[in-house]
Amino acid sequence: MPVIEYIEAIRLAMKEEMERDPEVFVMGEDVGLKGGVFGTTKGLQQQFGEDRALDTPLAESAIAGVAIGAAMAGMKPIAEMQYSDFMFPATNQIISEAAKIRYRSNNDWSCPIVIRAPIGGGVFGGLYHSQCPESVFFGTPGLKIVAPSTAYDAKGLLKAAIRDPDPVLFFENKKCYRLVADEVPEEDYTVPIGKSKVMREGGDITVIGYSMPLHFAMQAAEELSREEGVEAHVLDLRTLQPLDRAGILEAAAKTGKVLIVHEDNKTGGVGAEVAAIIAEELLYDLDAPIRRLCGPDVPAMPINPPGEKHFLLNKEKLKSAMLELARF
Amino acid sequence: MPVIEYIEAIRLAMKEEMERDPEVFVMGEDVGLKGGVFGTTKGLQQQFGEDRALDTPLAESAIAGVAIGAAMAGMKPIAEMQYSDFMFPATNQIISEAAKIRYRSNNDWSCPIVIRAPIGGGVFGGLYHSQCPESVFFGTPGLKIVAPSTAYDAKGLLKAAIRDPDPVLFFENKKCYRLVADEVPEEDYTVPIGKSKVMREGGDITVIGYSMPLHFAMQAAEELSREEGVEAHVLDLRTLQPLDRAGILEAAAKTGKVLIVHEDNKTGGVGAEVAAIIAEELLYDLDAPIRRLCGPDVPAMPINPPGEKHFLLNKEKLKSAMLELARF
Amino acid sequence: MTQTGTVRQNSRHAALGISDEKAVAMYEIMKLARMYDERGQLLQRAGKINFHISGITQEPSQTAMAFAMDRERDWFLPYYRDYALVLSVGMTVKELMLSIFAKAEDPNSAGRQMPGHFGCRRLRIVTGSSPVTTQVPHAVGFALAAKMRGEDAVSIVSFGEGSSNQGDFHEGLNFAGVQKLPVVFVCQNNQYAISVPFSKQSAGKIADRAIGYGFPGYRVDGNDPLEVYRVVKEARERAAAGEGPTLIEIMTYRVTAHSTSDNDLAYRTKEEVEIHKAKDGIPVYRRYLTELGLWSDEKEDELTRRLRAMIDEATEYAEKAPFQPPEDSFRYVYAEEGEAR
Amino acid sequence: MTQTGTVRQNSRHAALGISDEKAVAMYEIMKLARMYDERGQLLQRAGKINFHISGITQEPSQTAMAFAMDRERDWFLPYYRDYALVLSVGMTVKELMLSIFAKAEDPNSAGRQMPGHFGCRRLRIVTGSSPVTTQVPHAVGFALAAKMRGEDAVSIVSFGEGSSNQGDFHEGLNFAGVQKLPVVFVCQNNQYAISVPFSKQSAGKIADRAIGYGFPGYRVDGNDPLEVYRVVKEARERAAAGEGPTLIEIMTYRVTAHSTSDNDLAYRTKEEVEIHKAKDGIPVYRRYLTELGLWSDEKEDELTRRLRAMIDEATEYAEKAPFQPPEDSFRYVYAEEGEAR
Ligand SMILES: Cc1ncc(C[n+]2csc(CCOP(=O)(O)OP(=O)(O)O)c2C)c(N)n1
Ligand SMILES: Cc1ncc(C[n+]2csc(CCOP(=O)(O)OP(=O)(O)O)c2C)c(N)n1
Ligand SMILES: [Mg+2]
Ligand SMILES: [Mg+2]
Repeated sequence: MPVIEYIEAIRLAMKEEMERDPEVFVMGEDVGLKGGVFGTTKGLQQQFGEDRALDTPLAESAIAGVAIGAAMAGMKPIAEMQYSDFMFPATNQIISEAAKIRYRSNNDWSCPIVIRAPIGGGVFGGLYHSQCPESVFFGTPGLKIVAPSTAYDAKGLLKAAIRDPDPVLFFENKKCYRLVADEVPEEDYTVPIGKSKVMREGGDITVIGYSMPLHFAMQAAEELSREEGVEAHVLDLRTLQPLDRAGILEAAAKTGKVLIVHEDNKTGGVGAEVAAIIAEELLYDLDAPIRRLCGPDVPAMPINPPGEKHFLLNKEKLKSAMLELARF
Repeated sequence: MPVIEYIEAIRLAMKEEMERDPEVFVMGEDVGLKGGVFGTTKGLQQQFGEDRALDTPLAESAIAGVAIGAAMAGMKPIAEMQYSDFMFPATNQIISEAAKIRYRSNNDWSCPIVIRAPIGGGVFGGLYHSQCPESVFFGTPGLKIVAPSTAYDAKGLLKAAIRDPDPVLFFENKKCYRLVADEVPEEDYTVPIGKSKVMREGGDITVIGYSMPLHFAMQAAEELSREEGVEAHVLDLRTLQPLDRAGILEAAAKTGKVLIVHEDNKTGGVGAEVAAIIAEELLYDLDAPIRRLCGPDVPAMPINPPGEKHFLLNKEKLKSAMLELARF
Repeated sequence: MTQTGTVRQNSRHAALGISDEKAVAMYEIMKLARMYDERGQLLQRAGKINFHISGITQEPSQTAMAFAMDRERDWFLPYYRDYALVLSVGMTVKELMLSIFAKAEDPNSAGRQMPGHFGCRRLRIVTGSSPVTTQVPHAVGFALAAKMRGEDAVSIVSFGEGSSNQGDFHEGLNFAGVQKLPVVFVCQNNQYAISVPFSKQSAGKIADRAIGYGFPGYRVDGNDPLEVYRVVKEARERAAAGEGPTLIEIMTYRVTAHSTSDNDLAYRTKEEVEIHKAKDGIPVYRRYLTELGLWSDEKEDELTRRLRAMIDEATEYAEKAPFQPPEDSFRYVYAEEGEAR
Repeated sequence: MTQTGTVRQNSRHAALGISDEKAVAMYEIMKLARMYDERGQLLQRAGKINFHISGITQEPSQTAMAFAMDRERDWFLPYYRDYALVLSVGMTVKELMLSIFAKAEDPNSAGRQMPGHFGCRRLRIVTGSSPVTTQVPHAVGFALAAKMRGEDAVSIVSFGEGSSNQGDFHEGLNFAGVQKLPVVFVCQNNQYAISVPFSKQSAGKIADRAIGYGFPGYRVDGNDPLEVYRVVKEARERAAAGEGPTLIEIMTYRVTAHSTSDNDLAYRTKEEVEIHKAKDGIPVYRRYLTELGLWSDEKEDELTRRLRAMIDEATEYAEKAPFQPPEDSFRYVYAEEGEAR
C-alpha cells in the first residue's frame, strides 16, 4: 500500500468522490486555481471546471448557507472554511440551519453537506490561525463531527462524510497535513462515522484523544514502553459526534486509568464529555481519577515561538502525564 | 424586603445602573417604546431617552459588534439579544472579538460589555424560541457567563456584570421571568461573579445545576424530605464561567452522590465539565456514579404540547432521579 | 387599476398574459388567505391555539409573486407571513390548520415548528426556521444547484425589510450577483420590524441595494397585484435566461400587530394603521375584476360561503387530529437506519 | 498631478489646505512605509521572521487617509496592510519591527498576534483581529460612543474589497446610516482577495453600496493621494458636522503576493502585475513635489539614508529584544486582580 500524506489523502478523497458522483462539488475561498491556501483542493478546478471547484466571495455565512441550499436541492457540497478560526461567521447557518433541517421538517428535508475546516496550532499562525473550535459545535444535535489523525482515516472518513445523508463537520489538522503520512489503499474504502479505533494495545493506562496530540501519545507510549515498561492503550475517537460510547467504555475499562488529551482548551472540551461518560457508567472500574491534558484555558495561542511552545501539547508533556498516571 | 419578579429584578438592575453611571446604556431590537418583547426594558427609553435605550436594526452581529466598539471606547453597553436562539449570528463577534480583546492586546484594550439573552423553553416557543445555547459559548476563555435562577441573583449578578471589566454573557431564563419571585433588597448590592450558592442543605444527595431546573429540584427536594426522609443538598452554580470549582467540590463531597441538572442538552453541556471536574478531583469521595439529568440530545423542543412536555425537565423527573440516586 | 370600461382583451391582466381564469384564481387565493388568517386570529383569541402571526394586507402581492413563477418547477422559500404564497403553490387550508394546531399530520413539521414555518418537499416549498434571513443564502444554493444541473428552475425567496439588514442578506445577494444565478429576492417592506419603524431600520431604499450587487432592484406597490406580477414575471424571465438575480421591494404595511403576542399600540397610533387599512389591495382588485365583468356580488357570496365551509372543515379536522406521539418527537435528528437521503 | 509649473500657492495641496511641510511629511511617510515593507520581505526571505504581509502600492492612499483625519482625536481601525496609516498616526518603525519579530515590547500585542494586527491605545489605534471585517461594526461603536458623549471624534476604518462581502460590512454600514454616525468607511480595493479576482467577488461597485444605506459613496484613484485626501477630508467634515457616514472605495492593486506564504503566479500573470507596478503612486507624488520645488534628488538621498538607518536600528533592536516570558503568555485572559478597566 502506498504511503501518502494526510493532506494528499484529503485531496484524493475529494477527487475520487467528485469522479464518482457528479453531485459532489467543492466551494470556498481560493479553492480554485490556487487550490486552497494549504493545497487541499489542488488540481480540482483544472479537472472538474470552475463550477465544481468554486471560488466564492469572502463570506463564510454564504459559503455555508449556499451549500446548505444546494444540499437541500439534492447536491452534495463540500464547503471549505479556510481556517476553522474563520467558520464562526457561519455559526448561525451551521447550528440553526444545517443541524436542524431534518428534524424541523420531520424528515421531509435533509442537508447532506460536509464542512471542512483546518484546526490546530504549531504553525506560527497566532491567535486566529491556530484554534480548535470543536467545542463550540460539539453537543449540537443534528451535526456529525469527525477529526481524523491519520491519512488512512482522513481519506476514509471524508468519503464517508460526503456520502453521509446528514451534515458533517470535518476537522482536519493543519499540523498533520505534511507531518503525518501512512498507508492508504488505492481502492475505494470508507471509515465508518461514529467508530473509534484502538491505535495501540496496552494494559497499564488508557489514553483517549483525537487529532494531532495522539501522535505525541503514540511517541510517548513507545518511549514509556521501552524505558519504563509502561504499556499504554491508545484510543483514537476519530468521530467526536456521535461519540463511540462503547469504544470509550471498553478502552477505559481495559486499564482503569484514563488520560484524555486534546489540543482544544480543557474547560468545556470534548474531553469533559468523555470524562463524564466514564464517570457516569464506569465509576467502579476506575483505579485513578480521570485526568485531562488539554490546551490551557486561554483565548488562543500566541505567535511568538516560546509562547506557542508553552501553549501546545508535545511528546514530553504527554509522557510525563502518562507516567504519572501509570504510577498513581 | 419586597418580593419582586425575576423580570422586574432584571429591569431594575438596568435602570439603577443607568442612573448610577451615564456610560451604561442598553441596545437591541425593540428595547425602546415596546420595552423588549418580554418587557425587560420597559420604561427605560421614557426615562433615559432614545440614545440610552436604543432600538437597533434587526442585525445581531451589529448589535454585538457595535456594542463591542462602544465598550472599547469606554462605554458600558448592555446588548440585548431578543432570544438566545438569535444570538448565533453574533457568534463571531462574541468569540473572535469580545472574548479576545484584552488578551490579544496584552491588556492594552478591554471590552466591558454585557450581552443579555433569554434562554429556555416551556413557553410554547418551539424549536427557535426555547433553546439553551450555553454550551456553544461555554469553554471560550475570555468570556464570563452567568445564569441566575432567582430574582435576587438576577439583580445582583446583572449589576456585577455591568460593572465587570470583561465581557459577560447574561443568560436569563424566560420561564423564570414571571414564575419566579423572591426577596430583593431595595439597597444597591451585587452578587459576585464566580461564586455558587447553596440553596438547600442536605446530607444524602447533591444536586448541582443552574437556572430554571433548580426550582424543580427544590420542589422535589421538599417532597423527598417529607415523603422519603431524603435530604438533598442543592447547589446553584449561578456563574457558569468561571465555574466555582471549590463550591462544586465542597457540595459533591458533602454527600458523595451527585446529580447534575440543566435544560441544555446533555452531551457537551456545562454538566459534562462539572462531572469531569469531580471525576478528576474527588473520585474517591464518590459513593455513586455521577449522574446527569439534562435536555435530550435533540436539536430543540417541538412546539406541540405533548412534545414539549416530553422534552422538558420537571419536578417529577427530578424527583425520581434524585430518589434513585439516594437509594443507590 | 382604474381603467373602467376597458374591454377584457385590453385588460391589464391580459396584457400580462394572465388569462381571465387565472386572474380570478388569484383573487380567490387572496380571499382564502385573508379568511384563513382572520380565522387564525379568532382561534387564538378563543384560546384554541397559542399563537398566530398574520399576513393581512400582504396577500395580493404574495399571490402575485407565486402566480408569476412556474409553480411546477420553481423553488419557493417563503417567510412566516406568506400564507397566500404557499396557498398559491398548492398547500391546502387543512394543512395550514394542522400546522396552526401543531398536529402530527402537518406536512410542514408534524407540529414541531411554529405556524408560519413553512416547508413541503412535495410542493417545492423549502423548510424554514425562525432566525430571519437564513433562507436567503439557501435560495441562492437552490439557484446554484439549478444552474449546475442545467435545470430550468428559478428560486424565489421572501423576507421582511427588517430582515434585509442581516448579514445573510448581503452575503447571499452578493454571491448570487457574482454567479448570475436564477433567483428572485423579494423584500416585503411592511414598514415595521416588530416595533421598529422603517426609519430606524435603514436610511436607504432596500431596492437600491441591488445596485451594489450589479443587478436590478425595483420598488413596487404591494397593493397592486398586477404590477407585482409584472415585475416578478420579468425577474423570473431574466433569471431563466441566465441574466441573473433581481431584488424586488414590495411596499406594503403591516396592519395587524406583529403577532398575537404583540401590542402594537405601544409604539404606533391607531390612526396610522387606519390609513393603511384603507389602502387594502383586495377590495381594489375585486373592483377591478367586477368592472371587467369577471366578478360579481353573487360570486363573492358564493366564494365566501365555499371558503368558510372549507376553513370550518379544516379547523374541525385539525382540532381533532392527533399530536405527534411524544416518543416520536425525538426522531429524525439524523437519518434513520437504512435511509439514504 | 500633471500641472507642471504651477506656483506653490496654487498647488493642488495648497488648495486642499495642506501646508508644504505636511505635503512633504506625507511623502516621507509613504517612503518609510515602503522601505519598512521591503525590509519585511527581505527579513522573511532571509529566514529571520516567519511571515510578512505587504501594503506596497497602497501607501499613498493610506497616508492620505490618515493625514485627512484629526490624528489627536479620531479613532483608527486599520487592517493588516495599513503600515502607512499607522506610521502616519504615530506608530514607530521600531514598534512595527517589534511586532514583526513578535517581541514582548511590541505595543500592538506584545508579540502575541501576527504582524499587521495593529492596536495601540496611546495612538487611538483600535486592536484588530484576523477574521476580516469585524472591525467595521467596532468603528460604528466608536462613532456611537462619540455621538453619545458629544465628543468631536470621528472613527475611520479600513478593509479590503474582499472583506466588504462579509455580513459585518452590511450590518455595520446600515447601522451607521440609520444613526447618522461620525464614521468613515474605507474599502481598499486592490482587486484581489488572496487569489480571487474582483470579478469573482462582486458584480457591482463597492462604492455604490452606500446608496442602499442612504449615505454617499465614492470611488477614488488610490495612486492619487491628494484626491484621496480631499475625499476623506470631506467625509470627515460631514461626519463631524453630524451629517453621517461616508463610504470610500479606493482603487488600487496588490502588486505583491497576498503574503509571503502565497505564490501569486498560480492565479495571475506577471504581465498583469507589471502593468500596475508601473502606476505606483509614490514616484508620481515625488515628481509632483519636485516640480513644485518642494523635493529634490538630494533630499531623496538624504531621506533614504535617514530612513534606512532608522530601519536598520529598529531591526537590530527588535531582533535582540526578548520575547514575552512564556509564563506571561497566559496572562490577561481577564482583568487581573485590582484592575478596574
Ligand atoms: C435573527 C433573528 N433575530 C430576531 C428575531 C425576532 N424577530 C422575529 S420577527 C422580527 C421582525 C421581523 O421584521 P421584518 O423582517 O420586517 O418582517 P415582518 O415581521 O415585518 O414581516 C424579529 C425581530 C428573529 N426571528 N431572528
Ligand atoms: C472571516 C475570514 N475569512 C477568511 C480569512 C482568510 N483571509 C485572510 S486575508 C483574505 C483576503 C482578504 O481580501 P481583501 O479583503 O480584498 O483584502 P486584501 O488582502 O486584498 O488587502 C482572506 C480570505 C480571514 N482572515 N477571515
Ligand atoms: Mg417588516
Ligand atoms: Mg483585496
